[in-house]
Amino acid sequence: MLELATVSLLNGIVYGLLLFMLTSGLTLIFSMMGVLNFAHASVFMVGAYLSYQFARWVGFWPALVIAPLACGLIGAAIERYGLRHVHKSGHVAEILFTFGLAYLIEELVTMIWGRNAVANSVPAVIDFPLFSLFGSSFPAYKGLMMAISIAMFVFLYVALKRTRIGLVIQAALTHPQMVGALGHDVPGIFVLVFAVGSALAGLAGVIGGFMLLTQPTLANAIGPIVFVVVVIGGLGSLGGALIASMLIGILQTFAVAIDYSLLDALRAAGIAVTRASPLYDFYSIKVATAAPIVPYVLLVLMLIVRPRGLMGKRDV
Amino acid sequence: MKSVAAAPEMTSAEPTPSWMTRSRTWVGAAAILLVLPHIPGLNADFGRSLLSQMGIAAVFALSFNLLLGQTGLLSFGHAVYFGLGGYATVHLMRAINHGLPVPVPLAPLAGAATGLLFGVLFGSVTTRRAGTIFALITLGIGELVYATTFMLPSYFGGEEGITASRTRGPALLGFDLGPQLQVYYVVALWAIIAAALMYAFTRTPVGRMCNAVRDNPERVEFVGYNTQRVRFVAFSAAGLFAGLAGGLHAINYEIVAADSVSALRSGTVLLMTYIGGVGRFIGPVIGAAVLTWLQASLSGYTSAWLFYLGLFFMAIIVFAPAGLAGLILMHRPIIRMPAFWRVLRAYAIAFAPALVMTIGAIVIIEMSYRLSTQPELGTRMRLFWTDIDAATPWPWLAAVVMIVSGFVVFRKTWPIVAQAWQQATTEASVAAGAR
Amino acid sequence: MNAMAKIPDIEAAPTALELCDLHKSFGPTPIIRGVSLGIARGERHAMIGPNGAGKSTLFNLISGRFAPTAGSIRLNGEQVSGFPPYQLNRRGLARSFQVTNIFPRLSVFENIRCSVLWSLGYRYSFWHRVDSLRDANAQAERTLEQIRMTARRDVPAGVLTYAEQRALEIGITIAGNANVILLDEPTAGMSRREAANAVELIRAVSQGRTLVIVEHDMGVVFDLADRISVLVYGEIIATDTPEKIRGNKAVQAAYLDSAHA
Amino acid sequence: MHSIFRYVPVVVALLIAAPAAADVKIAFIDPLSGGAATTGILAQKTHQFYIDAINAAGGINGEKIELISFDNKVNPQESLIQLKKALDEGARYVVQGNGSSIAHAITDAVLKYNERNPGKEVVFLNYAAVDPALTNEKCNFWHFRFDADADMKMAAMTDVIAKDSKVKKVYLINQDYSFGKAVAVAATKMLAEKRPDIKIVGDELHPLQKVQDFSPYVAKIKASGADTVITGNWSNDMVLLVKAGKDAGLKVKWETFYGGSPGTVTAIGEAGVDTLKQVTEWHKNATPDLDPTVAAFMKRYPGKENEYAYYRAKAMWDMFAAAAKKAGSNDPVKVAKALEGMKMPTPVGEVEMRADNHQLLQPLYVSTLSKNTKYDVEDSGLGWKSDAKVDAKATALPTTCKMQRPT
Repeated sequence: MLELATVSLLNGIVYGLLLFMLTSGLTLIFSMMGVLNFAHASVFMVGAYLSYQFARWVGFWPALVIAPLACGLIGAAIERYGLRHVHKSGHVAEILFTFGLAYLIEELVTMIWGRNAVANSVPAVIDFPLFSLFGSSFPAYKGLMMAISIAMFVFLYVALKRTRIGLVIQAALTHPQMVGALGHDVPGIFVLVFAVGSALAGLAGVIGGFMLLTQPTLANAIGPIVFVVVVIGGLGSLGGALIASMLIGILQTFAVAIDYSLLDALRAAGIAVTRASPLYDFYSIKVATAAPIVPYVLLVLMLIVRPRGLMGKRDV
Repeated sequence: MKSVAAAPEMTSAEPTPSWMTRSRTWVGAAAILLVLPHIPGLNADFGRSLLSQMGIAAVFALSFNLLLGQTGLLSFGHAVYFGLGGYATVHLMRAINHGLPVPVPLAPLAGAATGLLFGVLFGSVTTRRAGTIFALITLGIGELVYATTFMLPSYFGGEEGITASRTRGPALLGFDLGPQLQVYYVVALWAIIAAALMYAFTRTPVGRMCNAVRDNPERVEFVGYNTQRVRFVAFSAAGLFAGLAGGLHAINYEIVAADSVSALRSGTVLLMTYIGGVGRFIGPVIGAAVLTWLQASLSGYTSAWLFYLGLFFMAIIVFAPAGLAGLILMHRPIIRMPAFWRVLRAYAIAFAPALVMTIGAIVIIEMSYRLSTQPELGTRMRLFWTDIDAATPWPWLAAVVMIVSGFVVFRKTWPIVAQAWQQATTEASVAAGAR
Repeated sequence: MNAMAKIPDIEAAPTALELCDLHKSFGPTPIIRGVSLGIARGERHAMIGPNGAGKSTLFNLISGRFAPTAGSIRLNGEQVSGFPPYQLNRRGLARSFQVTNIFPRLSVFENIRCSVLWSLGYRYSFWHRVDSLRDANAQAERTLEQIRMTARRDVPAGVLTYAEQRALEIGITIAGNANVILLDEPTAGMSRREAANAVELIRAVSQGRTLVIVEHDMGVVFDLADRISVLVYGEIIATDTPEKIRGNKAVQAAYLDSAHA
Repeated sequence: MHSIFRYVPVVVALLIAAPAAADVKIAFIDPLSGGAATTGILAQKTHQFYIDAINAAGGINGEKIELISFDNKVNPQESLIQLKKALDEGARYVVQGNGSSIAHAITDAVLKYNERNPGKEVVFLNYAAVDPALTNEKCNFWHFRFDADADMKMAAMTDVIAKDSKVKKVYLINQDYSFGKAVAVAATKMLAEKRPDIKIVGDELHPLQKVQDFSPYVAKIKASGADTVITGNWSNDMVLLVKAGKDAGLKVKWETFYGGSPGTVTAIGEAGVDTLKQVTEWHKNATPDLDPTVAAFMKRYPGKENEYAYYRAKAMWDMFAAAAKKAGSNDPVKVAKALEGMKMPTPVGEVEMRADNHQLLQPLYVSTLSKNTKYDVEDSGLGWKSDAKVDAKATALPTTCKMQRPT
């Protein structure tokens, strides 16, 4: 039991950090620009594909740098030539623009790499067990993933709270005219923010691509969970995103280990439930079975108890 | 000082037409619905089935627009109410098949009731927030419901869904719903009733307050209304009509499966509504018809149809945020002006280079798709009645030349269009002044 | 058709609005530091003070936009502190905003009509046709006449001129027949002539109601107000008739200190 | 110069296929766009390949077959629309396989259509939808299945497991929907019958295509001490499970249904070598040499996206042509009657279309992903190696079908 608990905790932390990695760029863009980038998961997917492609051409380590940079450039282009022109039509139009973009990116990826998953396997340099815990090995690439995820948090935290440019960016969100009047290039700052957010998504894609499947449906597969994390954490809050990621990662992992259902609870309470009872299906769902929908349940509960999310400040 | 010239999409405060005009519009719509399935091309099973599907989609999209266009709420999970309404209806139909004495054409009422029930239930949670968070919550609830349909197979029937027969039940006025034509008329009747009710809803006090909440929720609080409550009422109403659409879906297909609550369907209704135009009541209907048709037919021509659809959607967002309805209706003030013909002529002039540009783009997209997804079919293909070989640089070069030259000429035509428009609007304002 | 009959019975209450030791802090920063004030029914009361004195915050507390940190607010004798804005509005309090706050995509007429619906008891009705509501339409038309915008009836509010939008702002505020009206800098940004028109409008519409106004233009203030309160650093340093305020040393000192006219 | 001749058969086939008089229209309704299109497009090519062969040999009863394709986007509703379109265009045969949900929708719609339109009956040829219900409680005369159903595959899989004395503890992990649950129930029942000493140490269900990280499940499998995992998972749920197992160093045998579905071997790669098993009616190394039609297919459709997978399509079209010949007519009712009980020899052994429930009986292979096989899949260097073969007759299971035939 202790073994399973320890391994589960480790798995939960790994999954939580993966989620954080996925959401960090999204949180950055939202907190700075107030734009919910629906295409974020798609940029993540592009990162996975680009790293696969570059790794084949120039090797893994260069790809780890080039792919995120390329995603950053793509992000900058999206902001400069697309989003900026939609901005005047309001937030709904912005969300819809990124929503449409997600559609297009999926098809573009299909056009370039085909419909099947590509063989984006873990490169040999990081494909070894880092250590062993109760007989379960822990692969090195997951260790790298954890390190990058934590590095992302530190980078964002320092960049936003401790540097001049970060303070200027935050001011640009609330008082664009004022910041503009002070001689800062506000549109330029927005391009930069979008580029950095996209580069973070791309970086997440490089590593996440190993854990998930690099195929055109990747963005759809992870999109919803990413958005759930940011809502639970409080949209735009970096700390909230981290806490929510870890919370979901650990809760979900431990839920998998629980083989009991409501049925057991009812029976333990002396209530007779048979197959003929209404909602028998519902009672007999084991917690483990429902584990992957834990985040969604958490989302609804959070809204009832604390509608602005864990660390949410602004009412958006 | 703000500009006095209104952008066309700004005037979404559609003036209420007179009683005569209104009743003429509705009678006209009903007449069109009556003859549509007899028009050559639509008078076979497939055509009628497509029309039925359009009608269902139109009700669904109109209900979505109660949220998006009327109340300013962007939902990514509207299919939940559609699907749950569909399940309720198909279960009622099963009961009818087993002897419950209710005519099948009334079964969608069960869908409407279920849609309302869940609209009230989930609405009480989701409408606590607005804007971006609201959008994300609806997304989450959609995922939750979708996952649940697989977990509770006794009600949702798992992956194969729930089937029922629409013909086994008491016939209403001699209709047994066997032929698609009868199904179409049931759909059309419900669709026009639902559209009229939704139109009426936008003209009630709470409907007006929905518009006010969309425009400025903060101010609404200072004229006595609780914005959450207004959103909640709109959400419940939207749930009701979505459920009705789901009920019609159940009658039309005699099967309801998990895909009916899926995120894909929620996304589709969003595309339909937005492409049609959120600012006009008729917008979602246009969007539903166009997208249903594209989905059913475009996919028969090219496997890249999703890509074209995405491009179309993006083009609407960037260039025509008022949607197709907005594009069409912005011509209304000038249609009787002498200069309208100049506008049409300018359109024709602009159309030619735009077409060249579009063909160039299509050639490139089709060749890329062929090379990446169907390499075995070889590089030779037939596009626009021309044999080309994607392995040679010529078609690519030609396509690029078409795009670039088309674009250059196209840009040159913009002033012509603008000038014609200018003249027409001047005439229109002079005419308005004379009146 | 007597719309006045809809106004709650206010005879029972001694004062229209009563603030008692009101406090508001944002984080550690106190903005309102113990404001007490009673405003009689039918009084026109002006609130003046240097920039940053907390006038807008005080308005936001009274109108329910923010909840006070401490203290109480009584509206027509009823304890209402912490109530949301819509509850206050239903109890007869309406306000305008310093930054124009209208429904831009609705027509001028719809803007006004939306503001009368609740006060006439239509609530969340989906069984009335809004165009057939004679009382609502009549009251909206009457308000349009009062603010002299009948000619602009069907124009979307978002395309009105600035002065027109300011007039509409006041129209929305008064349309619901609230008996306590708060106006936040109604003449801000207007030309002298427009401001004079606005003052006439305010004088007309505040007839028989309680008016609280924040205003920078001293001409307007002294012209309109029965009594004036001077707010400095979150505290009221004086409340009196215009003549006495003019001669008040403390007020003059406060205004000289902050170099504000 | 020889490279030109390589194209000769293709060109000839294309020329012959160019339908001068396409008389028998067959509607192919499967996903041709979007995420699920891989399998749909592959199946489309396979069917076209065999139909071209029939047409090249003179067609059926002097008439040519034309395959008309409809994109259903793996959506039941869209499938029914496309079905109506197909019927309007004069198709009397429908071919579909991707997704049991679609198959249920189509078989139900076909049954209703045939009831309501006597004389215009339609026959449904199902080449891949494996829900047992289709040939049991939901069976009807118009539906023929050419793939072994889930229970038959499970029977074959458990037969092989039963013979392996090293198997002591089995863990079941499946997707939480009707098919996954059916797999779990069948495995439990059959293992109890065949090897009562095997302990089922876990019976897990997880939501369909919602799990991104299977590590927690792998931890649980590990903790249970299982040596074998049985799973009906497909697509992401299958690949991610096996990959997570490899990451954690889990040493088990993966007994799967869909370990060999298109793209899976590419995605799993080395992680599956010697541990990943599948149950299929065929694999490249099932016979010592490649079936000549498979070799011809590979020549006509090169590339890893076109990895040949639907061997049962060969049996399906051979039987279809034979049935039409036997009936002496291309009328669906007559062809359907001729198909009932039909037997046909194939390179892997004799196959038979059961008359009582319209389920094809064909040999099944249990195979393991291995290195150094004669023929690899998807250019991965890995191929399938047979563990065991179950003869066609032995795959038959009792049916609850009460077939109602048209008079």
